[in-house]
Amino acid sequence: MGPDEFRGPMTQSPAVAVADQANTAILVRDLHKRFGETEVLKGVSLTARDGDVISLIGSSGSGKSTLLRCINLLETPDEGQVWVNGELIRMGRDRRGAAVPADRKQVDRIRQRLGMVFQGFNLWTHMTVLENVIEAPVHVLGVPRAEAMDRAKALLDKVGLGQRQDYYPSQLSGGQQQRAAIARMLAMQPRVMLFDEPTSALDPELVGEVLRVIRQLADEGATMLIVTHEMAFARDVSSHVLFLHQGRVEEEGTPDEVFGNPRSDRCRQFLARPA
Amino acid sequence: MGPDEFRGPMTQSPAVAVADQANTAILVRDLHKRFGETEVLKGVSLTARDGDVISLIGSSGSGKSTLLRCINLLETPDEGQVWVNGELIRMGRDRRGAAVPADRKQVDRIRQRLGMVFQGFNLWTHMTVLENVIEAPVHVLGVPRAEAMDRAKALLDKVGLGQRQDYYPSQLSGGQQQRAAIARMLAMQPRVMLFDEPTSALDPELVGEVLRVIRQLADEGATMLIVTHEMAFARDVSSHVLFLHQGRVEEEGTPDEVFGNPRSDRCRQFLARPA
Amino acid sequence: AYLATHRTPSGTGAPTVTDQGVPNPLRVATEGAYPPFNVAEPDGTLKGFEIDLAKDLCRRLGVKCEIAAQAWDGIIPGLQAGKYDVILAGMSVTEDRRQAVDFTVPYVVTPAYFVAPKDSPLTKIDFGLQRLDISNMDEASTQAMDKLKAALKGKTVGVQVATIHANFLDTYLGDTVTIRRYDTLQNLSLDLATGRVDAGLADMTGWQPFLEGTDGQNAATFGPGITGGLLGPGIAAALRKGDGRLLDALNNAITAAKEDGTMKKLAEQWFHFDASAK
Amino acid sequence: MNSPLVTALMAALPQFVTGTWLTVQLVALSLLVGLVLATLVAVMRLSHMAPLSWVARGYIHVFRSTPLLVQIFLIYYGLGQFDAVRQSVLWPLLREPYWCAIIAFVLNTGAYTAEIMRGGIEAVPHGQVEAARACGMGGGLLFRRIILPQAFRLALPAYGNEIILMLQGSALASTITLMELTGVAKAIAARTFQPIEVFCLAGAVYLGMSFLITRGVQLAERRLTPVKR
Amino acid sequence: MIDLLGFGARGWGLQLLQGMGMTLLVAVSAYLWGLALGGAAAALKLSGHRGGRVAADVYTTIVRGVPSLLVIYLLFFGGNSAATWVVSLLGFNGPVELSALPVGILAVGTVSGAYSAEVLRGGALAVPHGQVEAAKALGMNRWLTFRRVMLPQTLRYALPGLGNVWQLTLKDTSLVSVVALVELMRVAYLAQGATRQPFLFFTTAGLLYLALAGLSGRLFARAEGWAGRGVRRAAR
Ligand SMILES: Nc1ncnc2c1ncn2[C@@H]1O[C@H](COP(=O)(O)OP(=O)(O)OP(=O)(O)O)[C@@H](O)[C@H]1O
Ligand SMILES: Nc1ncnc2c1ncn2[C@@H]1O[C@H](COP(=O)(O)OP(=O)(O)OP(=O)(O)O)[C@@H](O)[C@H]1O
Ligand SMILES: [Mg+2]
Ligand SMILES: [Mg+2]
Repeated sequence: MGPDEFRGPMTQSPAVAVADQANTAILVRDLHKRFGETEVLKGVSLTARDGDVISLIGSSGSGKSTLLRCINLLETPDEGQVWVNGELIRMGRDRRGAAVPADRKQVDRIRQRLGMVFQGFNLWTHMTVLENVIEAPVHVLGVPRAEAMDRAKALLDKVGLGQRQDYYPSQLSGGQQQRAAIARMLAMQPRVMLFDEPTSALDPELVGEVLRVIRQLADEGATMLIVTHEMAFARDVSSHVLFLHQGRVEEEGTPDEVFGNPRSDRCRQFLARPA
Repeated sequence: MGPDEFRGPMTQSPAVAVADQANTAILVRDLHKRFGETEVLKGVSLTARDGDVISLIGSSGSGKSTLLRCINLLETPDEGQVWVNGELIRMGRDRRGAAVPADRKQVDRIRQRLGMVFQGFNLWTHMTVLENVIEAPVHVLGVPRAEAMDRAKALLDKVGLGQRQDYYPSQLSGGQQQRAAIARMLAMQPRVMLFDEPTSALDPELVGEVLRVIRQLADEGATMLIVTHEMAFARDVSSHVLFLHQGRVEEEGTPDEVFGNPRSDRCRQFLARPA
Repeated sequence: AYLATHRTPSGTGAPTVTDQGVPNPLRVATEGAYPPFNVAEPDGTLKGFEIDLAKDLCRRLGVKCEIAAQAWDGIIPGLQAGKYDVILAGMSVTEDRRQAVDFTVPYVVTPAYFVAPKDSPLTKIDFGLQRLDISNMDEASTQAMDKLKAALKGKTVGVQVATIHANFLDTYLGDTVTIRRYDTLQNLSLDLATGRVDAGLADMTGWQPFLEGTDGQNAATFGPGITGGLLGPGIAAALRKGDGRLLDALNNAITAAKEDGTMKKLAEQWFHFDASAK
Repeated sequence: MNSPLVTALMAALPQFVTGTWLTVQLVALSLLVGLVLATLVAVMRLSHMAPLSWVARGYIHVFRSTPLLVQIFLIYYGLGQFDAVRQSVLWPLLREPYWCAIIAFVLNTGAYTAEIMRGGIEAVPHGQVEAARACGMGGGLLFRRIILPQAFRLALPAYGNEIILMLQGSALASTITLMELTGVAKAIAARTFQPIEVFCLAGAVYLGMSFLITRGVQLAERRLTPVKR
Repeated sequence: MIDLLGFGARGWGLQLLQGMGMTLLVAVSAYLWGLALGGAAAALKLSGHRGGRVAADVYTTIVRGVPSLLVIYLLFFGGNSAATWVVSLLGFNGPVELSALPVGILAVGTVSGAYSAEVLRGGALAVPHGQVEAAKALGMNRWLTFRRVMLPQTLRYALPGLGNVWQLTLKDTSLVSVVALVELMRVAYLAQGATRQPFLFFTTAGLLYLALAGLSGRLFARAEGWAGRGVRRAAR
């Protein structure tokens, strides 16, 4: 997409129309990201309103994780804009011309409202599960320790880790780590949540649990972006589905639209396989 | 299970009947594994004949990964026996009374015939994808470098990573890492393969690919043990299914038996959820 | 309770200066590990020839003495930094050192001697001469020097690093012997005993403790006692440059000590022979 | 330029050069042998065979916690005290200050480096090792191909320290009559009694060498870091 | 001969103990000061800030590059001159003498810090990137991320190297003898000079260092155990 095409698609997109509306949780506009020579995101736009649950599907390497990571600035987008709760994340350039966040404080502040569950979990290895969960509430939000503790325990019970709260991450099974990571994020009570394959290590039973939790959160008005490979899950959980292909949004719509009646060939082919 | 019950279930199990048969790829007998106080495996037995594809299902934390890791001695079982290709892995005790392999050489030798794909991939971070794949064939099996290279490239093409062969693991997406890990294992051409959730980071399309590869390998006589959370995949791929629950084999049989008509309550409950 | 007697700021109050320009108390630095010139006692006090000398000089100057031990490496920088006023530390006068400090008249001068194991053929040679003054090379001296060169040819000779004796070896025997430089005379003595060096060169006051001790029973001096020339006028006290009035006062005191026999008495007491400069 | 000092320094220049060369020799040789020794000791230290581990621990403890000066002194002067040593076949070697210095330095750097290597080895994520074991790699192969490269990378900054420390430590060779750079500088300083100036000059040479070392280590770090995670 | 080590009139025991006390005092203070300095330098080196990085590089390169003795000379004698000069500006004259102990500590610590900096930097680089990302994603700012995640994990990787630096500092204290502080090595030197028993006293000094190092080694092993909590060891 050349620079002159920039205005074209953007003004047509529903994203811009709601850019300033109060209930836009996340707005991404024409995001580009390169790693060296290869352009991984080639102009991605998306809008998530409060209470939306958006599933990102797409083949491996299509840029789903990169997109999530760009939204909370773990990767710096080369071009494009990210709004969170109507607030634009200001970008600047460093001396070598690479894009960098202009205001670290702003980024830190925004990240407090943006939860993320990583594909690789990234639990802190020097802390027990419980410590992992109370860490950010206590030190970032300033929640009193005792209170954070109570809430953490409740959360851990909810994800079935009540028994494991004093284990170190290295002593947990894959699924237990994933659940701990989810609990850690939920403990921050973020308004917007980014999930990178939150059920990849979970058995069907637990997937059902997570599904329930996500629905409940959505009902309470939280906004979620979920990268997933489980089409059934995506269909069940989401209000919107985005199909990413080679760094572009190839298809987007309600689950029924995307799964029931995909317009693009690539998407149809992708979904044709047995899920 | 007390020690006096030991003989009972074992002699009835089909495992023992075939213990000495030449075509038994893996035979596990009454395996126990404790981490500190908690007993994670409470006497697991299983038999895999040449060409068998056995799926291990079960809820998170039920001990599936631990079982696989015990088979190639990455965890040392506290009790029980493991035969690989009719060869018993000899165990001894160290001075503190903990179980240890009696003969490290034997373990190394057996591991050469036993491939494993880890839940966390564990690609070597200081090598490119290609280097990861040729490493063991060249240095363990003594395959000439050029030959290993050709085979590696073919394998990487097969899993769709031909383009990425000179990337370092840290530059890969989750699914790409998983595929690289699969290629790395396949490059050793092991007779027996242990897969720990080999499709957790893969999209449905790629899951289909992996399914095809596994079927082909099984046809060629390879034996596979696959831990998976994808019931559809398990049903499609396996000749046998084991349902693990709290460190015990709760149910076992052909996919049709286990999925179609589970006998135990726990298994029925586990499968009841939408897959 | 440090071994070094620190100047305690709370002690005597501000130092004063006497009419002759001598600071009171007079702060003296010594090394503390060079017997019998100066050596530390287990109780932290210092003793030795130079300690007694310093006390005597201070008495003559009518000031109090503060003697402190200071590691050799920092001894001249410390003087220059004003941490003390004078060094009495077995320091030989050399031209090089004159660049950095002023010296009083020498108070000790002893000839330099070679030492070798008693069973070494070196100790059997007759050089036909007791003293060799290199500033005055007559025929006998020249002959003795040639004999020395011939005897030592190809041998390994040890010497303390950066001393007048090292200078002597460099100048006169540099191309005939292999020179090993030791940071202390004591280490040289050890290697004489193990046979790593064939001979060593130092002055008699330096050899004294070794030859008198058990380790030195198998060693002996040989050849003439060497003096003069670049071996310098002897051992003297060092002062900061330009401290003229103190220099004069100390020179007078040292001369007085020589004249009334104190110097000789002290030398005989500590060195067991009269090493005092005349 | 005030002349006496300058002339003295100029006159000493050849000595400086030979001194520097001797320093380079001592350091390079000791580091090379020391690295091999250290790798061995680190492996012993982590070995599950108790006697091996204890020998390694003992060695590391003794050589890491006593001053290098004492080590050199005891190896050179101390060993020479024993008749048995003087009669032994090793005496031609131990007689020479050069080899005594090398022995002392190797033993010293071996102990420090072993500890650094241990840190590196322990920092290699366990999954990396398990993946190798699962391929049937064991023993030397696993160590050489997987653990060592990663451990070395992790230990490199600390090892850079050790190289520089060895350079500094080599100064102590002058106590056993080896006239390396510091020995030369001390000799000249003691003669001229301008220690600051002379040591500044020697310092500059040391600084130059350390700079090269730091640069070398930086380069190696960059070479061995595939990409930032 | 042993009575030379005793506490009697001929014995150097008390002196040796006092020297050991001085060694310990200087070493501990210098090490802590060095850790602070080294931590700051390592942080600067890893920061994106160019000026800071260069400053830290200059510090570690120069201080590690020149012999420690020289650093101490410069800080002590240079420090005296500087202080004299400053005081003369204020209208007083006469040489000013800085107290030897703080200057000695400062000097040894400055050297120690340069080495700590490299070890800490290495440790920080060994921390997996994901650990920091998780902290960022939870809205931790840099300081918090540093304090709660980087620091504990950096220590885990850096402790063996920091142990080395401690040993080094312990022995570097012997350099303060040039500023007339009497530490263990200096006592040993004086004693052997007085008694002509170098082996006795150097061996004793060595053993005393060994004892100090043994004690501190325990502490470091404890610290490593603490810092390594949650670490999984690979099977064999
Ligand atoms: N090193 C350890 N120390 C203590 N407990 C451990 C350790 N490793 C695993 N466990 C416990 O053992 C149990 C089984 O773990 P395992 O990894 O085998 O589960 P799993 O069946 O693979 O689960 P998942 O599907 O979540 O990967 C878990 O409850 C886990 O907490
Ligand atoms: N640091 C990097 N350097 C170079 N290329 C990178 C880097 N990180 C990611 N990539 C490439 O970017 C592409 C997109 O990666 P991303 O992780 O976003 O994929 P994904 O859609 O999440 O895939 P998956 O479903 O497999 O996790 C991949 O092809 C990957 O190789
Ligand atoms: Mg991804
Ligand atoms: Mg698992």
